Amino acid sequence: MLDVPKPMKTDGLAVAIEEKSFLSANGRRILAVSGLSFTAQAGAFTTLIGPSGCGKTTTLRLVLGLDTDFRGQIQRPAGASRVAAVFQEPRLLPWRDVETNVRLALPQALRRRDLRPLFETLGLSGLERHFPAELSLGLARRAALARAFAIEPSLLVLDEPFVSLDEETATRLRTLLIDVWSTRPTTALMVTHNLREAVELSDRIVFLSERPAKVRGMEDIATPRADRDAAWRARILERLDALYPGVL
Amino acid sequence: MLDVPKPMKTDGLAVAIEEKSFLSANGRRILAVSGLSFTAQAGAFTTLIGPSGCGKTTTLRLVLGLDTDFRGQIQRPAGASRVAAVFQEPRLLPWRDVETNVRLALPQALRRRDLRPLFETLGLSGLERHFPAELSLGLARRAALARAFAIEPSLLVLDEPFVSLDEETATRLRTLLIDVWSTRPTTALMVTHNLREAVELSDRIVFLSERPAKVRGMEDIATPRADRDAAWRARILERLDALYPGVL
Amino acid sequence: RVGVLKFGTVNWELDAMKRNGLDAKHGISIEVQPFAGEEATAVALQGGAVDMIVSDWLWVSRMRAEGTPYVFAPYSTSVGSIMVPKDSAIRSLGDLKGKVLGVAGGPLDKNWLLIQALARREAKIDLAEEAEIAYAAPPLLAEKARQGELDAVLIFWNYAARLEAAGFRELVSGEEAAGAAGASGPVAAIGYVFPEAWAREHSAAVEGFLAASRETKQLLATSDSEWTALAPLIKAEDETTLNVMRDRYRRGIPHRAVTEEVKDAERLYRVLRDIGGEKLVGPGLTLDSGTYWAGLKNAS
Amino acid sequence: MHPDAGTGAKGSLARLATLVLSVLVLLAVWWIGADLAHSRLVPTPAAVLAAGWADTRTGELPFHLAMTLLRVVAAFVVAMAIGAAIGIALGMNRAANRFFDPWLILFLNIPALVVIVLAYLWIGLNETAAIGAIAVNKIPNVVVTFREGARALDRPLAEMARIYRFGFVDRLRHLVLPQLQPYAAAAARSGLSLIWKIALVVELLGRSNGVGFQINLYFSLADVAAILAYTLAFVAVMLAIEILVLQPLERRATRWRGRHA
Amino acid sequence: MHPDAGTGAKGSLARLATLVLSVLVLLAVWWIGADLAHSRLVPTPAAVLAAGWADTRTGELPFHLAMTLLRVVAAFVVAMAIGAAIGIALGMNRAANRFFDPWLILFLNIPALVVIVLAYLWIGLNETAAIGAIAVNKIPNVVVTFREGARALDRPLAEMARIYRFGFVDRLRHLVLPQLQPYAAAAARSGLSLIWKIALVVELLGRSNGVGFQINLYFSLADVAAILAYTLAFVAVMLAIEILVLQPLERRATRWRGRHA
Ligand SMILES: Nc1ncnc2c1ncn2[C@@H]1O[C@H](COP(=O)(O)OP(=O)(O)OP(=O)(O)O)[C@@H](O)[C@H]1O
Ligand SMILES: Nc1ncnc2c1ncn2[C@@H]1O[C@H](COP(=O)(O)OP(=O)(O)OP(=O)(O)O)[C@@H](O)[C@H]1O
Ligand SMILES: [Mg+2]
Ligand SMILES: [Mg+2]
Repeated sequence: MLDVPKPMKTDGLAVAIEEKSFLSANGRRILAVSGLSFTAQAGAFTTLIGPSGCGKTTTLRLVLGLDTDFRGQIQRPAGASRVAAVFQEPRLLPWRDVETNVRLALPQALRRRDLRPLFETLGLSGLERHFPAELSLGLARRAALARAFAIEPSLLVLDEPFVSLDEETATRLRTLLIDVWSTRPTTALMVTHNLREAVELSDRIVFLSERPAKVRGMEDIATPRADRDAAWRARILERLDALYPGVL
Repeated sequence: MLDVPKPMKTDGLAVAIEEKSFLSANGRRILAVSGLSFTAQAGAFTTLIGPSGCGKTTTLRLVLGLDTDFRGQIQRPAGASRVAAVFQEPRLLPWRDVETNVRLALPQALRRRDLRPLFETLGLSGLERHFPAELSLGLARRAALARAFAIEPSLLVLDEPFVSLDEETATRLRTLLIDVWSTRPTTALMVTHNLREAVELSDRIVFLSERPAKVRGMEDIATPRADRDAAWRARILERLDALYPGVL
Repeated sequence: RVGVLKFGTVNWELDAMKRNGLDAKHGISIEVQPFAGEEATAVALQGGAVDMIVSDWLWVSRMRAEGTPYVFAPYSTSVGSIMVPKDSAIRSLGDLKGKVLGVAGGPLDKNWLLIQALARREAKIDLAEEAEIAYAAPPLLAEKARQGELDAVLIFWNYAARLEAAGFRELVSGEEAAGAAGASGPVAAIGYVFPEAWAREHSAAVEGFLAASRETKQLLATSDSEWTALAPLIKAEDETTLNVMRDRYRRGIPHRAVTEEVKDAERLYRVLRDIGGEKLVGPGLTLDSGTYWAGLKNAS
Repeated sequence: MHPDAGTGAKGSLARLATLVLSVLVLLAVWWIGADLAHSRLVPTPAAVLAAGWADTRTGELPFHLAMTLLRVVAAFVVAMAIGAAIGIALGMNRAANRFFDPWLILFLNIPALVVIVLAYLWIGLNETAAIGAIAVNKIPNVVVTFREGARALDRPLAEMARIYRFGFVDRLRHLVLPQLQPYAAAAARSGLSLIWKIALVVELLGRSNGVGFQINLYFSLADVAAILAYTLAFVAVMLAIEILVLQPLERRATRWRGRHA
Repeated sequence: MHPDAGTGAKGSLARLATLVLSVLVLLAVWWIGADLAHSRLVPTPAAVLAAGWADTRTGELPFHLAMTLLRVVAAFVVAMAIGAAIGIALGMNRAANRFFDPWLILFLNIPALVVIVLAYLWIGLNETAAIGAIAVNKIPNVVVTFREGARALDRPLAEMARIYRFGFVDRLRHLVLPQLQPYAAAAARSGLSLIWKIALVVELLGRSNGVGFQINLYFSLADVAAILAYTLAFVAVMLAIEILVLQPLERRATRWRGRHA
């Protein structure tokens, strides 16, 4: 018997997906998510970790409302008027330059804001007038991050945002992410394969099983981010590695 | 004065790029590579590491002969008749299923070979008849790897092949890569941001500078792969971190 | 092989000819190749797909002047007329001033030029300038005339006949205009056209055909029952239309000696050259002397 | 969410229902319009049906329709094959395109009339000339469409094919043609209709059969009902081709876009 | 590697050189062909030039050309605007497309003659009818092309635009239209030529001026040189539009594809 998850009460994000399956073009039905249920506190940073192909992107798409063909319920944060998403690929408009790509995402109120500091931090200065095809993949990903950060979202969804970046750049961007996330009350939901990253950023980590995705375990991290030093990180990584072997 | 690199003698790969620049659509000229020169022994595994946007992909494209508009010389391994490339994006034909995508790359002699063991190891079993749009990004990358491995190349070029994969899968695929690489004499050139990965796989690591890319340093690793255990790895990583801060 | 319009009058004649065995009687066999447009028959003749078509002498003269020797044998004197609704206030060409006049056949239509000459002489008006001219395809003009969008319409005789049956009257006919331009009688405007060389080689067949044609015309001129047999080809809506068509056809049967025809044609040619210019008649200054089929001896 | 988007029996049924509904509404609109106009020139569906039936019983309509269809099909095959080849070549080769562009514009804009007359005069009044003239009229349009498609080809995939040494046939079949599918669909659809329209003119100018020949006859008799009868007979054939050939082909060719596409 | 691919002064010069060369070769081919054929029906370039010059001096050619161009431009604007709107709507909405597909096929295949005659009969023998008839003839083709384009729109980008709440205008301008650019280019190029061809028929059937009117006149006089003179005058205008308007626009619109595209 399937353990049907019940939607939980929260003013944050409540995900309760009974079943999500795809009908592939060759006629096969693929069960991507089955009985996945978790909550994310409003204003908290939640991370999903799971094996490749287990259904993480599918889950994010359901959360974003891009796919409504599933059984279950998703309750989005109250007043999540502005949603930003960093997809697994950059998804920039190839025929518009970097700055236009970012500005187009801005709501009218922010349309004319000064984007230079943001581009500066992301290492995109001087590339504002470039087309996406003229960027390296890492630069394109950063442009996609710029777009998400610029709109000051109340719900921020990130699908492996820091791959294809060197460690130095990635560290800088993680700091920026926490800055953006903490200046305003933002509910963040991120997918990553990098447990170090998850530990550094998250309030809660949700571990997913192989496909069909369901929750394998959940860890809340209460330590303030300022106190998460190298020693603390080594400790917690060790503990998580023991609990969820194979993830590190 | 520019220090013009001289092409070196080797029957492997000798790269000596004096200058590679792009003319962007907005009329600006961008210097991507300037005075980059290194060699890769025939049959050896060479890795490039450098910051995002420094010119790594550009260099690989020059090596592959996809771009011939540069100053300098590139000598490819003698008899490198079969070249395989794993691009930074999967680059699968969206209108052909996974198996067809792989088979199309096979030379006539191999066209009918049994691909099942390969798909099995890559975790693609059962997805042979699926279209790329029905794969997760990680699965699509694995299909691209399958294509490269299947043709038994003599020159193998990999651009960040293991991102978007969970650690467990990535480890399995690295093992597979070393298998494929070692069964036949294959010259491999890989780009990665992951120093751990580089240390585990390479005979030589070439560290690149910020754009325009030039060689910042080069490390040869003589230790046989079988002896590269966790302790060894910790040691060498520490040493490299000291030499090239910011990479780890 | 004769190229004809499927619903043209020529087809009626050939049909009657074959039905009564007149072709066999004169030792010829006819293969009728129907076309949908007049241009098509011209293309067919030039492309050698048919031996004979029906066209006008001006075209023949022009082709001859430009080096393609076709010859002409009169077929019918019927030309177009200006038709106005029966109760129209337009009584003469002069009344057309400021009115909308539909013209079939384009600005270089022979008939239209002659009528312009007539108007200039009689009513002292330049129709092309002082009336509002609408050139358009004949079926469209006929329809527009019925709808009342046009005050008058200059249209080919078969359409004119249908309009007449529908309650229109003739304001001025092409024959009148030709007469005014100096013709001494009804001039055959259209006729059988064929390559001269071919005709010389097959002169017996051409003679036989023309004789058969004359005999058929005779038959159609006298026998009403023949017309009943032709009704499906004519596609007349009703009895009245069929009768008007018949009367008009009979009126158009040429009956003059070919020498007179040539003389009149030469006269008209000069008039046309004056109005239409080289554009219309081609490089020839006068009617090309060989235009009319030399072996022609008009019976009646 | 889109039950009607499925394939298989249920999908076919839904498609059929929509088709019937669509045609019925179209007929209704026409009928009401014709009744309101109340003119011999705007016949009702019934009048058109009667006219069509009259000519079907004499065998004329099927005969002329068949003749026209033969010409349309022959010219279509020729025009698509030649046009696609030239279009792809021009789209992939800048220099050739630059050079031949003025020629293309010339051929695009030569009036059908001129081509047809010249073809009849040079080749003769025969089927070859007729079909050739139709094809020559259509080829430049096919070229233009395929050229745009070839210009927009995906570069990363082309590079991949180069690295993996795709042969010419594989490249064409698996790389280029699938990308040109929408362009081919556009060229085929508007192509069939354009070819049919040119065929009408070709038949008018020099054939003794075919729908164009008939329509012109009825035009000179101002018989709109008969004209529409012939037109609709052809449209019915096109609709059948669309539903029985083009759409299934297209569904197969675009399966990869996913079922919501 | 591709010095001729550049923009700017050097690129323009190279383009001009190719253009001149292309036209010269075309003329040479024609001249030799005409000399070989040696027929009044295949005039040499000189004969055509003479015919064109004769009518230019009388002012006829410019006048009729201008009349036709006005009609072509007006009909083009109307047809592209309406056709693109309908095409995009159908391409993006499966249900509507399913329903209206038979209608589209009907309108695609109604012979030009029928539309033109009906337009003249209903609206009257005037410009509105003429331009309307041309536009109605062309609209279905534009619809078909844009519909294919809209069907092939990129889904991931559309999702991105949805998440970031692009307004209707932004969505159209920055998301949809750039993707439809090649389809628009194909529709515009073959559109202009198709419209011009229909304009010829429209003018032939019921206008008292325009190139179609003139060509018909010369056709009845079997004056091929004059027909070609009018044709080439129009082709020259189209070539000018192509080089001075379409190509620069296109170069701007496809800059992002990189200079080797
Ligand atoms: N076609 C192009 N036109 C203009 N600039 C380009 C073009 N291609 C690459 N560049 C620029 O060249 C530089 C090097 O790009 P490249 O793709 O080689 O980087 P990379 O080292 O692979 O980076 P990443 O790790 O992010 O993939 C970048 O600054 C990029 O913006
Ligand atoms: N449109 C689709 N049709 C059929 N199957 C699909 C479709 N989209 C996704 N899938 C399948 O659903 C499963 C989950 O895909 P998803 O993209 O959510 O994985 P993921 O967890 O994001 O993996 P990765 O880490 O590789 O990105 C995969 O097995 C994939 O093949
Ligand atoms: Mg994913
Ligand atoms: Mg790169």
